[in-house]
Amino acid sequence: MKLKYFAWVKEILGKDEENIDIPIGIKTLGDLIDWLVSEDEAFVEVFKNRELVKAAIDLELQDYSCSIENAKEIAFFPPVTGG
Amino acid sequence: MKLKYFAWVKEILGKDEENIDIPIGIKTLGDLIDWLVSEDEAFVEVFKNRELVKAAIDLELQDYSCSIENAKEIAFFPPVTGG
Amino acid sequence: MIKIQKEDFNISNELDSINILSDNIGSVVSFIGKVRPDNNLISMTLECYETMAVKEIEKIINKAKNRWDIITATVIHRYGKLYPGDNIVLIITASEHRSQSIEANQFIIDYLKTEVPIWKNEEYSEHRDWVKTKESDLLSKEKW
Amino acid sequence: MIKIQKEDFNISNELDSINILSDNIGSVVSFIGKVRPDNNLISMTLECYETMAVKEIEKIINKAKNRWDIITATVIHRYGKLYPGDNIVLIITASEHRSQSIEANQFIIDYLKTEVPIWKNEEYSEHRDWVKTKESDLLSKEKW
Repeated sequence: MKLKYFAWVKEILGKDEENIDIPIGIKTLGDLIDWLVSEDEAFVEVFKNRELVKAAIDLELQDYSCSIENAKEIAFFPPVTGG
Repeated sequence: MKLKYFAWVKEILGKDEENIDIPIGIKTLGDLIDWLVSEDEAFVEVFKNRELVKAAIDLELQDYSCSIENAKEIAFFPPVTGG
Repeated sequence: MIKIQKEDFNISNELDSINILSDNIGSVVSFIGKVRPDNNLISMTLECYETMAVKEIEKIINKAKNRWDIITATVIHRYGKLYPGDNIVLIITASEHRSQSIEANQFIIDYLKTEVPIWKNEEYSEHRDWVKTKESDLLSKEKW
Repeated sequence: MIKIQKEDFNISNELDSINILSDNIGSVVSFIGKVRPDNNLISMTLECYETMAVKEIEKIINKAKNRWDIITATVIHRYGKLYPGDNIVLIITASEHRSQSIEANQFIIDYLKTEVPIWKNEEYSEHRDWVKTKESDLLSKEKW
């Protein structure tokens, strides 16, 4: 599965994307975040206030309760500020 | 005094402007119109429904009760339809 | 900037002129009105009382400037014989924040349609006619 | 038509492309958002999740088309490093009657500001910062 990071999420992690293998038992975005946080200190910093991090599964914004089954690309980013 | 005519007012009169000498006693736009109508059949046609003819004195839209004293240029035209 | 002209306008040129006026412009709103071919319209001839039209447009722009925080406004209105697809009018408003230039632009077109001495004569295959004032245009003005 | 690009846009070219799409266009409304030099801003770098941004803009345009009678809409959003005075975004809407393109244009910019994955990073002499979502932008969207 490909993970993509944008704006300050990318800056904190020091990378803009990576391919990861997700362990069995990770069902939702929330599960994925819990696992990322447990694996890597940098994710603790990114997700210290989860309200401020949006997630998209295959280009669609989703709640943290959303299933990641069959997801190809998951992106994490702050609220948008374009326009 | 210069009179100017636009749109169908101009078409009915067959002219777009003329210089006229106004007789003594003509004080307001209404007086002027009454006099024009009495002088020329074409003005009867133009002013048969006075609601439909707007008048400007020196580039300012005015009511028919407005004085024409010191006026240099008076224009008659239909309601505007630009834009 | 106000122009009453026969020629077409070039919006890029007008925007360039506006951009050099101020460093603080954050929003530029443009409205272009064009001739539509409704009812097989052949052409539309616009007649204009030019000196008064310029004065009326100035008044409208000043009203808009009193009411909204706009940095500048441009109005270009064409006259003469135009054909379907041709540009009739261009209104550009610029401001720091977008709400100001958006509202001012609408205000100017709504007022222009009911206050500025310009008349349209429409030519069809069987007849030609002076356009009548639209009730909807009078109502659009009333909302301000 | 949707473009996410580094280069500047040319509004005249975009209007030309729109004008050939339909003979019935009577109103063309354009909005340009530009970088302002507030607080001595040096530059603004825009980052974009391009594939998702295009999809979100498509959704917004489709919503606008369902709601207003617009003939076409163009959205061009730039990314990369921009300086005060530079163009950021261009939105053009075209319709037969002006109210439709005016409202649709405002709808698109209001939604774009809160739904499309683009982020601004502002550079000042002493620091740089990611722009925070403005409450006013969230409210602007709520009105629709």
